[in-house]
Amino acid sequence: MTDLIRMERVSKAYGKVQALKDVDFSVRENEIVGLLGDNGAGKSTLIKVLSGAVPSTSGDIYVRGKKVSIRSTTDAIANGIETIYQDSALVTQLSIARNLFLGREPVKGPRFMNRLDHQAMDAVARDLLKRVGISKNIPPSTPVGALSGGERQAVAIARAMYFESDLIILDEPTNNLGVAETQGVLRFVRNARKSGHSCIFIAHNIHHVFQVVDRIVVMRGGRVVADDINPKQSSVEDVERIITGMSDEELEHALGPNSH
Amino acid sequence: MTDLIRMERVSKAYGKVQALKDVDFSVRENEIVGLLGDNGAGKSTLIKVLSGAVPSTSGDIYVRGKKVSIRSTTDAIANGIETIYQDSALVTQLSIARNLFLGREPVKGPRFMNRLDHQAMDAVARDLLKRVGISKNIPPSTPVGALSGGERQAVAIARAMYFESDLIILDEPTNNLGVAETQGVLRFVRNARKSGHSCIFIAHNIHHVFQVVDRIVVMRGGRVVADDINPKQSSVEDVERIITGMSDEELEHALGPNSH
Amino acid sequence: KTFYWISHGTSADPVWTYFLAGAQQWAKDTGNTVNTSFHQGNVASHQEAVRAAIAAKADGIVTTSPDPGSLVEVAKEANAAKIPIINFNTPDPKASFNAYVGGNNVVFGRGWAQYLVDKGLVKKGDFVWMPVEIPGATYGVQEEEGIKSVFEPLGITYEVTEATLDQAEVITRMVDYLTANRTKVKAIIGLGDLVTGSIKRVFDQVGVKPGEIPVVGWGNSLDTTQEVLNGYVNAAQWQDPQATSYVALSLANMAASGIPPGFNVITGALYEKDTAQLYDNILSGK
Amino acid sequence: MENRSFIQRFIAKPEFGPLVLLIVEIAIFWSINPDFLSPLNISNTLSFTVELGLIALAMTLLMTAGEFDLSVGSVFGFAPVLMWTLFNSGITSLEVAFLIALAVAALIGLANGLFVTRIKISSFLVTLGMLLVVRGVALFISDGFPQRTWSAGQHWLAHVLVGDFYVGPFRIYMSLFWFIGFALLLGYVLTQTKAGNWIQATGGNPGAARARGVNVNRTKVLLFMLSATMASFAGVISSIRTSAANPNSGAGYELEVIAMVVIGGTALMGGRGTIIGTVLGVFILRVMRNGIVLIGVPGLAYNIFIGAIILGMMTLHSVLERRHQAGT
Amino acid sequence: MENRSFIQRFIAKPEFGPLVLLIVEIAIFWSINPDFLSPLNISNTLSFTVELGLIALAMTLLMTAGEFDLSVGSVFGFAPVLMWTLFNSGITSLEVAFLIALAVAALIGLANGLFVTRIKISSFLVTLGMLLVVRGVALFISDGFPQRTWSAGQHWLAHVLVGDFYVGPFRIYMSLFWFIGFALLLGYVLTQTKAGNWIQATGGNPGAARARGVNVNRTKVLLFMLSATMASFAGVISSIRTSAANPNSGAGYELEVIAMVVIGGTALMGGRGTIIGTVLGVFILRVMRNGIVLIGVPGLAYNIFIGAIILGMMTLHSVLERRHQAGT
Ligand SMILES: Nc1ncnc2c1ncn2[C@@H]1O[C@H](COP(=O)(O)OP(=O)(O)OP(=O)(O)O)[C@@H](O)[C@H]1O
Ligand SMILES: Nc1ncnc2c1ncn2[C@@H]1O[C@H](COP(=O)(O)OP(=O)(O)OP(=O)(O)O)[C@@H](O)[C@H]1O
Ligand SMILES: [Mg+2]
Ligand SMILES: [Mg+2]
Repeated sequence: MTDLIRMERVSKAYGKVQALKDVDFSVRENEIVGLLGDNGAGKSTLIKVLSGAVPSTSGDIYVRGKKVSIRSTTDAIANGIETIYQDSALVTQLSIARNLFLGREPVKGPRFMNRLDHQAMDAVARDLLKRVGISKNIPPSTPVGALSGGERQAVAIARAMYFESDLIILDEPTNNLGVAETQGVLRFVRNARKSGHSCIFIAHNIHHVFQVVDRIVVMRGGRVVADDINPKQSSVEDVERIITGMSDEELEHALGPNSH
Repeated sequence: MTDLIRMERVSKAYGKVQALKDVDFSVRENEIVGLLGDNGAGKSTLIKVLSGAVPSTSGDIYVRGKKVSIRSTTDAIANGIETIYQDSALVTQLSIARNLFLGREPVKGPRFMNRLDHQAMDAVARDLLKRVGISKNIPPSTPVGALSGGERQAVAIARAMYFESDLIILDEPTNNLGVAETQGVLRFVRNARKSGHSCIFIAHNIHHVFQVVDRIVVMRGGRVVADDINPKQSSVEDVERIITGMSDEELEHALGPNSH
Repeated sequence: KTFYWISHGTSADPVWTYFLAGAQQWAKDTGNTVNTSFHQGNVASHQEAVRAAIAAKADGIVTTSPDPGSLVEVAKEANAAKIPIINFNTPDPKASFNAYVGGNNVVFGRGWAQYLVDKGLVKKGDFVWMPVEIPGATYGVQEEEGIKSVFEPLGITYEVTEATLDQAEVITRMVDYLTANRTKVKAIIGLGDLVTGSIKRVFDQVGVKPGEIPVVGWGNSLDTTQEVLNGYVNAAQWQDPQATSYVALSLANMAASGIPPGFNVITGALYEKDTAQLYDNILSGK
Repeated sequence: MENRSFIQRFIAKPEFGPLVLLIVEIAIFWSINPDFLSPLNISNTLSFTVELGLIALAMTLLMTAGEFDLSVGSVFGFAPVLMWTLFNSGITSLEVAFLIALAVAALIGLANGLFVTRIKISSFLVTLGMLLVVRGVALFISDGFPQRTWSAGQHWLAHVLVGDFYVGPFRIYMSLFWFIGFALLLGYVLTQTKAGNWIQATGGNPGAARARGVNVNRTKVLLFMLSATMASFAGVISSIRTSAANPNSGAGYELEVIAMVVIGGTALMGGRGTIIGTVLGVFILRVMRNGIVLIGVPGLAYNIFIGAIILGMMTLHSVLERRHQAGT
Repeated sequence: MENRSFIQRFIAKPEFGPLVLLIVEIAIFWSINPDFLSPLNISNTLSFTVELGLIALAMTLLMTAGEFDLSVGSVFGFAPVLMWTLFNSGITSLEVAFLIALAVAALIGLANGLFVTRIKISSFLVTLGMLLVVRGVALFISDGFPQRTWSAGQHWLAHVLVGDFYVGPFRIYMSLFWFIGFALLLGYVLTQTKAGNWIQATGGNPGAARARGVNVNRTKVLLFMLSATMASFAGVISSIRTSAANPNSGAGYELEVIAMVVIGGTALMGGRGTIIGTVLGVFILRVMRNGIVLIGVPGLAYNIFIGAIILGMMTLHSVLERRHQAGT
């Protein structure tokens, strides 16, 4: 299997904060990678570099073996990389349909008229909402501001689904979600693989990660500290230990009921 | 054991949305109650009523058996109820110390001078940050805007800890938190009980809830559907089933790997 | 009867308060209704007001001219509606007004310049400072025209500066200018009432003694009459503001009763220390 | 939420509040002075209305994108001065002078936009600075003297821009058609096009818009250019209609225009805008100014009424809004 | 982050940018015209500076709490008109008239505050409406006539408010001490007191502040009252100093005052404010106006320079800010 994405020796500094230090990271075709790590480990920064939201300080990115330069969100999208941000970046004043297509609106009629194809947008939106598991009948013209947190997350996910990117990046998509909504997201990730996409899945809930990913990569302090953990052969506790960088006893101690 | 807080037949409607329907809910002294439910179940609304953030439409609230009227945050605080909101409500422009004491600032010197006691504030803040598990040496004059998500949560928790309220309400305090930070929060909850406080703990991560609570209450569609689940005698799966209101087979199906 | 009194002036410009007082006095004396409005030099809103008066079937309109030529059209409309329309304060011969009452700013400007020259207060090569509230407003522009016709052939230079309509700001800006150019300025012409009326306060602040720098300009305010009496201002122009309004409304009333006015009324006088007391009395209501 | 009748849906629209206000206002003025609805007065009100209205239309888009422009009033005064100076001094033909005036205004807008997006200064300060610069330049090039515009009367440009004709008893100016045309065009752009979606997203959540590949900066710059160009266009129309190009005209228009847009229901902070609302807002304020003169409010009390009515109307607006929110 | 030297910490302060601007500005004017730093000119500049400065101080707190007030200019004009009308017509003594003027201004501020907090109209519209109402009332009660203030010269109130004396060659007005006093007081309130903490929290995150028991509405209302009262106080001082109570004075001050506050480093959207910055901002703008005249810029080009300098300074400001942010 070839690597869909390969990042080599990528570093990123925010002023004096070194958020990424010589990171090597890759995603194969048709693979779901779980990216774990504690707060501030650099997960979001890594995927921001990949999705063009922030420029890396140094390092190379290859897509299907070809070196590419990702300087902006548009570059990333052109390379088939779609991102769902942690703070699901929707415009609350706009309708669901308009949010779904923001930046890539379908246009109908003569080109200079620049006219939105509302019908097509609504139809697709209605269909997508059903597919991501929103059973309530929410009209696509509803402003996103009127949705619950879970529903908003679903809209963001529907967007990635529709544009059928090669690589879909989900940064903590299950935060704030209830049991049913979480299952909807996990189902979506599985479906994505089934239909040939790759995914990077970031979540603090390791149980969720274990349910869907093929491989787990762990970051700590801006470095990749483990990059080939097979969830079928490891336990949640093992992975927690790697994430926090504690020895067995330390972890035991930290998890103990009355430690102070 | 007497009830510290008892809510009877509390209802709340937002316009046409009935967020709470005749809810009975109580917390005993020295007890940690886990409040679970899917998105929109009404958990946040219930605790907003309790903490004075929104008025209930009908129903009564008793504190230590005495009927009280909670019309504002100030009322709730006066009754010993302290809340840490879902979107941890801090003022990003203000320093850690100023946020900790916001609304109840210590004053020194003659009263009309209204002068903040910076020294006391800094000392307490420094101590608290250590106690909630922030090991990095962050000066209390750092603006909250410069902190990571986990650190912000810790500040909010430190605040509840310091003011030693009878009842501490935590609305999804572990969202966005990594393994180590989550352990910090869980440890804090355990400590709170040890020192005689009661807690309401809301979280979507049922594993976290199971680790600390004495009793689990489940809400669905604005009603309490189960209110005396003992985490020692139930499984995570049982509770999930109650939360979603699905039968065993339905849940199986929803969790199954390739369901659509 | 209902008359509309429409001014392009600023309600806060002191001189306009005297014009307004004349109109109010006339309304009281005759028992007619006078609707008044100020348009701060805004031509569009001024035109709109005249048309509103026509639409309201006024018995007569008295109006200033915010800009030469700007009321040609609306005057025709008033004529067509058979509503008498009298022009006051600022003339515009191009428009078909029934009559004009007031002074002539170009003549006033020429008069000030000529006064300075005749009294030997300025000579070739001298520099004259001409502060004005709002540069570009008609009164200042027309006055400048008159001044230019005297100074240019004599080789006397001048500069117009903005003082604004705000009393404190007027003083500040004039003080700043005078501080910087004290040696250069040989005479001052105050192109408006507010700037001329501020001369005393400016001189006091900068430390200029009364009479040290000759000043001429508008004199329709108590500040200025006092300044003339105390020697800060050499000569000031009187415009008969109350009388102008009063007479203009009288003409409109007369025309409304079917007696067409066949004449213009020209007002104005340049006064010095000896006659200033008269105007001071008028303005302080004595 | 979906089974509401047509009337309910209509009431829930953000434009409902301003519409009620306008109707109430007209009813009151009319009951006091029936001449208020005379053809002459209506023609009159319409003529001046459209000039401020044109600026308000462009400002609606700009404010929807989260910025505003205080320099429109001085561009309104500057553009005709420039155009007539060029023409009167014989440098160019009137057509070329007209195009130059529009082009220079577009450059002013470009400068505003670049300061705001590149150097990241708040649009309040940028356009306040620009207001002073442009007003100063207008005074400087004209030496304070208003420019003559006599010769325009017979020029075809004058006919196209402000020519008037009678429809029955109503005197209609061409500029009214420009206003209607631009209202339709910009209303279409805002609600029906991809560009409109970008504008709303830019004001609503610039970060999110940028992340989706929307060129937020370019959108803002173009809207600053639109607003300045429109102000210049309105200024030229006004100068021909009033036969005066005075460097001081347009002073204070910026606040009035912003008030029109906000009264119409466009959010002061961006993200939500409505052209229909702005058209209503334009009429609300202009009708008010006209009505107050017509019913004979004393000249000196004029401002009291304008101010009190703005406050009163916003209170009504806010009450209507709240009632509507409580109902959903 | 903690081991930085004193200089580094100084550079990182938000007041560093404005301070550099002020120094650069003074250096430039002084090098062009050494009279710029003459005692006479310094005394002159200080006298008017403090009047606008007083309003800017109050506005700093209000803007920190997330609101602003466009009506200060008209209150500045209205209060002295009211006071002198009462006094000149013999209704009350000067002291009582002075207190009434302050009290009425406080009521105006109260009205602003209640409209903003209770009816939830944006402060832009509320205070714009109030601007017009107050200005209109000032014109109406005075009939447009400026009030005489000659008789004040010898009154003890006049001495306390604006009495002047010489310190060496410098002519110092009492009002300077009022300015210094209020700057110290409000600076203390904003940074050292519980009230200051509430003000910053109100502007930074009203929801969070409310949840902690901070009375956000009362905080805003009180600050609106402070700002109106201070405008009225400044207006009275100005009227005594200039011996004129003109109903139109103060027009346009609102924009200048807001510009002062923003240039000083207070956030336009609230949450962050600095009194030291505002004092610097006040001087930056007033020194600029004075310096431009002094170095002999042509009269009609005055506004061009003011505008261009505002733009230039904000650019410099923004560059300084960015450099500092990159360094942490
Ligand atoms: N814009 C920024 N400016 C300065 N520092 C930043 C910025 N964004 C992130 N950082 C810092 O970079 C480091 C990595 O942050 P990052 O957001 O990548 O962590 P993360 O692994 O996504 O954490 P979390 O689980 O909390 O989302 C942190 O120390 C953070 O404080
Ligand atoms: N301010 C509001 N206005 C109108 N409806 C509201 C408001 N706040 C909450 N609701 C509605 O009330 C219901 C209960 O909301 P609540 O926030 O209590 O749910 P929750 O259990 O906390 O969900 P989550 O797990 O997503 O936080 C939802 O249907 C929600 O849409
Ligand atoms: Mg992250
Ligand atoms: Mg909730």
